[in-house]
Amino acid sequence: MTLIDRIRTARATPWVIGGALILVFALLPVLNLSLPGVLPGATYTPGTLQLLAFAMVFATLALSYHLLFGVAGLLSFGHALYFAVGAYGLGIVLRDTQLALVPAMGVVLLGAVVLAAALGALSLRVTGIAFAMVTLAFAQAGSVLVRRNAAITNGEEGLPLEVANIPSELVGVINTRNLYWIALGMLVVVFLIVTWFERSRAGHVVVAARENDLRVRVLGMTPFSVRLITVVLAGTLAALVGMVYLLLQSGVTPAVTTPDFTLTLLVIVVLGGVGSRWGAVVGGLIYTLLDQRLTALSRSEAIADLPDVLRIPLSEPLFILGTLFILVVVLLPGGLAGLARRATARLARRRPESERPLEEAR
Amino acid sequence: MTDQPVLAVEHLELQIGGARIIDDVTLSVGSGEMLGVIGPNGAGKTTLFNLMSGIMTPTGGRVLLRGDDVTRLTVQRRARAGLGRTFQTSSLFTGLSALENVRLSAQVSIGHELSVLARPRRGDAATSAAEERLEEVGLAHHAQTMAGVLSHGDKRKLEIAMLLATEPSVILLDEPMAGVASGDVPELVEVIRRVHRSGRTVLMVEHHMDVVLGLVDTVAVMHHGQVLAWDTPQAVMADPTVQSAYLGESL
Amino acid sequence: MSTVLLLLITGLGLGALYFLVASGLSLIYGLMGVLNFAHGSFLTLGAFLGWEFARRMDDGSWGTFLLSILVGAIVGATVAALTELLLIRPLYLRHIEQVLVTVGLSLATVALFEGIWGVDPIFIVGPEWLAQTTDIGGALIPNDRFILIAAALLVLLALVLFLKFTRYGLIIRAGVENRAMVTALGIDVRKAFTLVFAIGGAAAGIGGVLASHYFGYVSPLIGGSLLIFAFIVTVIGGLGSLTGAAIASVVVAVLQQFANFYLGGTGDFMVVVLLAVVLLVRPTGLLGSKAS
Amino acid sequence: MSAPSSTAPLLRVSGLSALIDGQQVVESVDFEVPATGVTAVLGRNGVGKTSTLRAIMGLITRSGTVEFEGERIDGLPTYRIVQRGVGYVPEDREVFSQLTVAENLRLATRGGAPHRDLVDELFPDLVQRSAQRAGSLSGGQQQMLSLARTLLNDNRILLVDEPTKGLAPMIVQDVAAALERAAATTPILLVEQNLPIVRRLADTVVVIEGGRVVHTGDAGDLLDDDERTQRLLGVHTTGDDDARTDTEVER
Amino acid sequence: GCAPTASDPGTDGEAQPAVPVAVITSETGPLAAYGEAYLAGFDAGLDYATDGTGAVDGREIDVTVYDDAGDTDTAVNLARDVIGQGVQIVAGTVSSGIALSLAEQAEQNQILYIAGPSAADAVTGINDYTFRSGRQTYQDVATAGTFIGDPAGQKVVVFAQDTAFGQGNLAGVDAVLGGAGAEVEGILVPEDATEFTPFAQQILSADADLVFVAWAGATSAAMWQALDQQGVFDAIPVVTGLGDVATYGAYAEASDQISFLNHYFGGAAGTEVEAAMIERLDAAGATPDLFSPDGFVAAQMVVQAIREGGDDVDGMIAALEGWTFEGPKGTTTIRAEDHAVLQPMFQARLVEQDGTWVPELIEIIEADTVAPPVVG
Ligand SMILES: Nc1ncnc2c1ncn2[C@@H]1O[C@H](COP(=O)(O)OP(=O)(O)OP(=O)(O)O)[C@@H](O)[C@H]1O
Ligand SMILES: Nc1ncnc2c1ncn2[C@@H]1O[C@H](COP(=O)(O)OP(=O)(O)OP(=O)(O)O)[C@@H](O)[C@H]1O
Ligand SMILES: [Mg+2]
Ligand SMILES: [Mg+2]
Repeated sequence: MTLIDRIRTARATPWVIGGALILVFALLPVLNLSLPGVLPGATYTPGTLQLLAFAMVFATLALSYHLLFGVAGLLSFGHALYFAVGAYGLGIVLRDTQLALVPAMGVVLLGAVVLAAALGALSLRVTGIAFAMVTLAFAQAGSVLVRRNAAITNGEEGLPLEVANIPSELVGVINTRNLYWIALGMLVVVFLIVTWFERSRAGHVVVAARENDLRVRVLGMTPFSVRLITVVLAGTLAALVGMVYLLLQSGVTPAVTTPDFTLTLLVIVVLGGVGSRWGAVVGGLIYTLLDQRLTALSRSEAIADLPDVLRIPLSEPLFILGTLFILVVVLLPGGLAGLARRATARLARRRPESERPLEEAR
Repeated sequence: MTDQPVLAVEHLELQIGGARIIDDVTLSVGSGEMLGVIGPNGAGKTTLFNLMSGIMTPTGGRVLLRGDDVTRLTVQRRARAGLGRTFQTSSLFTGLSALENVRLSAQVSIGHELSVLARPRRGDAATSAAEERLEEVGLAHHAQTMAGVLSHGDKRKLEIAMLLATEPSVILLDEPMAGVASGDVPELVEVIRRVHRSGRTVLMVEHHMDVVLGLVDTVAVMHHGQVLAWDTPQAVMADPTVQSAYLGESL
Repeated sequence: MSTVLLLLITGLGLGALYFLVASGLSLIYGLMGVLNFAHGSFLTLGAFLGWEFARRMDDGSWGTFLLSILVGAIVGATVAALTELLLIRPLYLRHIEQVLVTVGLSLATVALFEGIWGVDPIFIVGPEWLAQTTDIGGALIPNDRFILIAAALLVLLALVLFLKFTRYGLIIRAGVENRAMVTALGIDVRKAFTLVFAIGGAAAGIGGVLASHYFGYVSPLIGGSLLIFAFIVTVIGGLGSLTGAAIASVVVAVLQQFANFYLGGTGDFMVVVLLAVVLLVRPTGLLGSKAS
Repeated sequence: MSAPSSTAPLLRVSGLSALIDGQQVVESVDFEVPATGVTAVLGRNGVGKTSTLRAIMGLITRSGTVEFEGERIDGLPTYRIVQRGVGYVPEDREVFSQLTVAENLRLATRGGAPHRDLVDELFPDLVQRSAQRAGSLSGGQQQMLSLARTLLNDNRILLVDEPTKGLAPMIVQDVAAALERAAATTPILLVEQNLPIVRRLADTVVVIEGGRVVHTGDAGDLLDDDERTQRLLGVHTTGDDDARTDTEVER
Repeated sequence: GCAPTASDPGTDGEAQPAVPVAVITSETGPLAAYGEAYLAGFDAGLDYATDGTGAVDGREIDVTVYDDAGDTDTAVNLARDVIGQGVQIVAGTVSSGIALSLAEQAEQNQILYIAGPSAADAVTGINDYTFRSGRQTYQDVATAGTFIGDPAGQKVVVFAQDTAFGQGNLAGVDAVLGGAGAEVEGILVPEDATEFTPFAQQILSADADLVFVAWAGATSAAMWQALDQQGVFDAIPVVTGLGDVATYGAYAEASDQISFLNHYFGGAAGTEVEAAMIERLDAAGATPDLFSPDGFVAAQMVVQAIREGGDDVDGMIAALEGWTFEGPKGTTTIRAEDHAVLQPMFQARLVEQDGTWVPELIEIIEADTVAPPVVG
């Protein structure tokens, strides 16, 4: 099924489901639901809301990475840089100026656009693994700058959020639900932006350029420009996410500037299914919840009593996460989105081959 | 050969590592004319097209499009100036459907193709133009098939549909008939003829001699990077050098 | 100018270490197109098992030292071959996924090593001579640097000979481009792939044991810390070019030494800048031929 | 149905089906290749000719039985099938573009190179270009290399997919002659759109449509029967269609 | 008091409810070993301070341990979770970065936070709600200064990694010894450097009277070897901080040529409280180590806060500010102005015993001698 048809018909159902989900999520802070083992407490408790908001921040960040990797086919090892620009940028502006939150965010976003445009223009001179390495280099340089310039960034110890110019509704554990709603709102808005972009003409061209760069040029279009648009959009969105992250966590540390951080995004996007927006979101939520909750699991009695061969691996959260990831990659091509697609396909009898949506044909 | 050539190359030269792939080639095509380029394998026909369309840069000489020197212009600039081409080995967006392939091409001729705000819709100009083109080359039934999984012959047809959708004024066709089922050849010949008659300038590389002879106004014969002969089909076919260099002994 | 000499020779030693890590990576990446993130884990495991072996023998003898290197090589080759068989092979044709699987493997294995051996570095000793120094033009050069340089040269030589005098290099280069077609020429390409992985793993294992002596400890993070430089070296040297990787190793290490010493500890930064410049000026790297 | 032959067929295909990404592209195909001569597989674009060959080679997942010299080979991996003497020339050339011409040939050599002379004689162009990267060869030169890779070895049967596509008329004659020569000792299963070549080489034809065999029989019988050819292949073999598709090289 | 949530039960008339205490620290991750020592110390301290009852004035202390895995985000999420559940006392964490984030949470939400072995000077005086239970970098540095007698006119080289920790140490030395008239020069090595030979040369050419090495992490073995190989020990006296038991092997050949300043090692203090701590640690199968006192003191502070402050955070703060008590290291004071923990420090050396290196006390440095200046 082509993009156009998809817009019209087949995707109506997901939108309805999506709307319903948003509603449910928006209502969580006023509901008393529990999911023992997954969530630390009932849904109205700050701890749970905090965790969910944190997961949504990552889901949104994964969405912005999806633009690069899933849509434009650009393997970037440096996306963390833009996230860090958002988080650190806002932290520094709030600390060093008297700007209120919203204007401060505006300033930082502008900075992110400029930086993404400049670095994007440079790194897009190369493609493929070379692009990955250049972005890695830029991000690594950013990481070094953050760690070395302690006077500005507070170095290793991380930059705390200066709350003086922030509305008091966004400060403190009692107000977690407000931050939760902000995170949810951001997720929805970014999802819509990403969707719109993918379906815009430019979005189609960037996919085409991923498939066959020369062909795009022979048709009279410039892959460079459209890739640059994508890189800037993805970078700006990542900076936005970084700012909300700063508010939520009341601070930021150099850990978010490392290539490992970008690698996490890659893992999330693949977990969810490369090319799938829903996959990126669900992957982001699941990964973060696992990441945060597995630690609790690995400390549990059940595992402590196991014999060494089982206990040692199982008490390492990263081991479980890594193994899980490997299993998904090897056994579930297309990630969670692929799984869901196969499941629905099985339900609705076999869909004809020609109806494969654009994204999965890679 | 008409007074104002639409596309011309002058003393074109390409050297790669000492080898002269294109050696002092001068050719031109007048408006609405159709030029056939023939020659043995490796004569430099595809390379000539690559130089004309900007995929390769010559080491000497000029490429003129409607009198303007475009030798240093990028591929996309030349394409925007109306120069369209197909590839000898099909070059498609393999992960997109056939319709999507053509629609992207149509988008270019319609404009705003890099717009972030505009979204393609069913029934918009680009889409209906694309559907028409697929119909024209006989691929309508494969509109939703991924281009990458089309059979070889169908890919050739899709190449042509994409080319037509960009509404070029000068067309370079590199072996459009290679791999097309013999039963479908007449139909495609008809498509090319129609395109030509609509006033477009066409250059065509083709090894199917009767296709060439049935269509073109002039024939250029290339050999070892040089133009061996450049004349009417009748004259060229009668030329004994052409016979020995290209056609071989007939049955 | 003994400081310059010291910087140069120790830089050469560090470069040798980078090359030992990068050689296997470059081999696998250059031939198979798989950027092996788990390479650091191969190295770490080689280091740990080499140490486990050495501490069970009479610590400190040359025999033990050499045998522990052999153990490292065997361990590296074995895990690499297993990785190829179990994880890479099923993902035939899915390059990105192959890379991702190695990312997952590196996450999981580092955690596993931490579970088994703990997170703290374990300090080790080798033959007495390694900890001593040799005076070269007034610069006291630690002896283990000579071992590193010798080992790197041997590995480079062995790999170059392997590629030159066997058909495997050819098979794999062709196989990466079009695996099905290689089989259609009557060649079992899978065996060749496993072999290359094993060889890359063996190089990593050797690198691991030597790295542990260079650093003076083994720890689960030892491989990861070297991996990023190995990546950089591989890319600067040019995709798939072993000689390129060797040259790049030395360039990177020496640059790093000098910048660290004379330019206020900007070694890493300069390396990153070098990478960016090389890629922008010459995207295929110093000796790389094919564009990616 | 099959061609009269005293000996048992060398290759017997029965109930062969192939599924690509859930789509049936070959449906229960049956035919036999006798121990001598050329069997041509014909059909329009996208009917499944290439897929049939690939299914026999084990390059796509298939079901049904394929017997070669009386033994089943449908469970074997591709390289085993080739090692038994089944030579394959793919449709899209599939030369290793990063390797040089010499390396391509070296890679293809199985146990010495029994027919190096034949290849050198047939394609002198390749000898001359042995150090050139295959990716920079012209389309036709790549096609030669692809053929050469297979002709180099001793084979018991050849599966050849559109060998003359993209070749200049003169080389087409040479290749046809080479195949004719080879067929004297090694039977050939040939996919070809160039009907004059088919007429010259083939003894038996298998016509495929929609993934199924719709006709099997003597080659001459089919090509002489204008009405049947028109129905099965969409071509007039006689008459004066203005594209004169079948008289390409006969003059 | 400022109860953070509406659902806080407050004080009902019924039997005294348990007091929830959250300990957030690394049980996994790169600093897991520190976390382990801290927790063992905490258990011992709680047992000691409550006389084995685990209760204060009949109120149960309900301690829950959370693993931050060395990750700031995880720690903040956990903190907000427990604060949301009404916990008013949070203790722990071994990394300075995490401690600063938790301090921020403590202030935003007005709860009591007692930082663990995170040495950053910045924790001291950061806000009213944050305390610490261990020593800070300044105290380390000041202890190093005690090795050179009168600093005036002497040249001191600080050899450190170019990190917050290293820079903090350099700044500290400059303040302590530079202030006392010494000439202080820093040789800062990039954090990720792996080759230290040239830097060892640099130390030699600096021609100093004392080298103070501030080093953390796995590269220390290679660093010490480089100093040894280049002959630094023969030329200049070297002082550094003695780390936890696991690092005793890192100095190898150089061990007996280095003078160590020390926060704590098993048996250093010789006090009664220390004996009580070691007894309890032994019983629990743990070894006394560098950060055992940090956990122990944290538990003592928790008990004091609850005993005097009840459920009121301000009351707890008041109970701790200016509190002087006997800790495992000796008499310990929590300075009211900035919550710096004034405590004795130690000079030590490593001696070989049965093939391994063990620390031996040289001298106890009084708390006042090494007291940091008041912040703010
Ligand atoms: N790097 C190179 N070194 C040497 N020769 C080269 C190089 N690149 C291309 N060539 C040669 O240039 C010639 C021109 O090839 P081109 O593709 O233009 O031929 P063509 O006329 O289109 O042939 P065909 O009909 O087979 O498609 C070929 O002989 C090719 O081998
Ligand atoms: N990977 C694939 N997925 C789905 N369909 C495929 C795939 N590959 C081929 N097909 C379909 O299988 C059919 C048969 O293709 P095949 O290449 O065998 O045709 P052919 O007879 O060789 O045609 P041609 O004469 O054009 O070469 C085509 O309709 C094609 O679209
Ligand atoms: Mg050509
Ligand atoms: Mg075919």
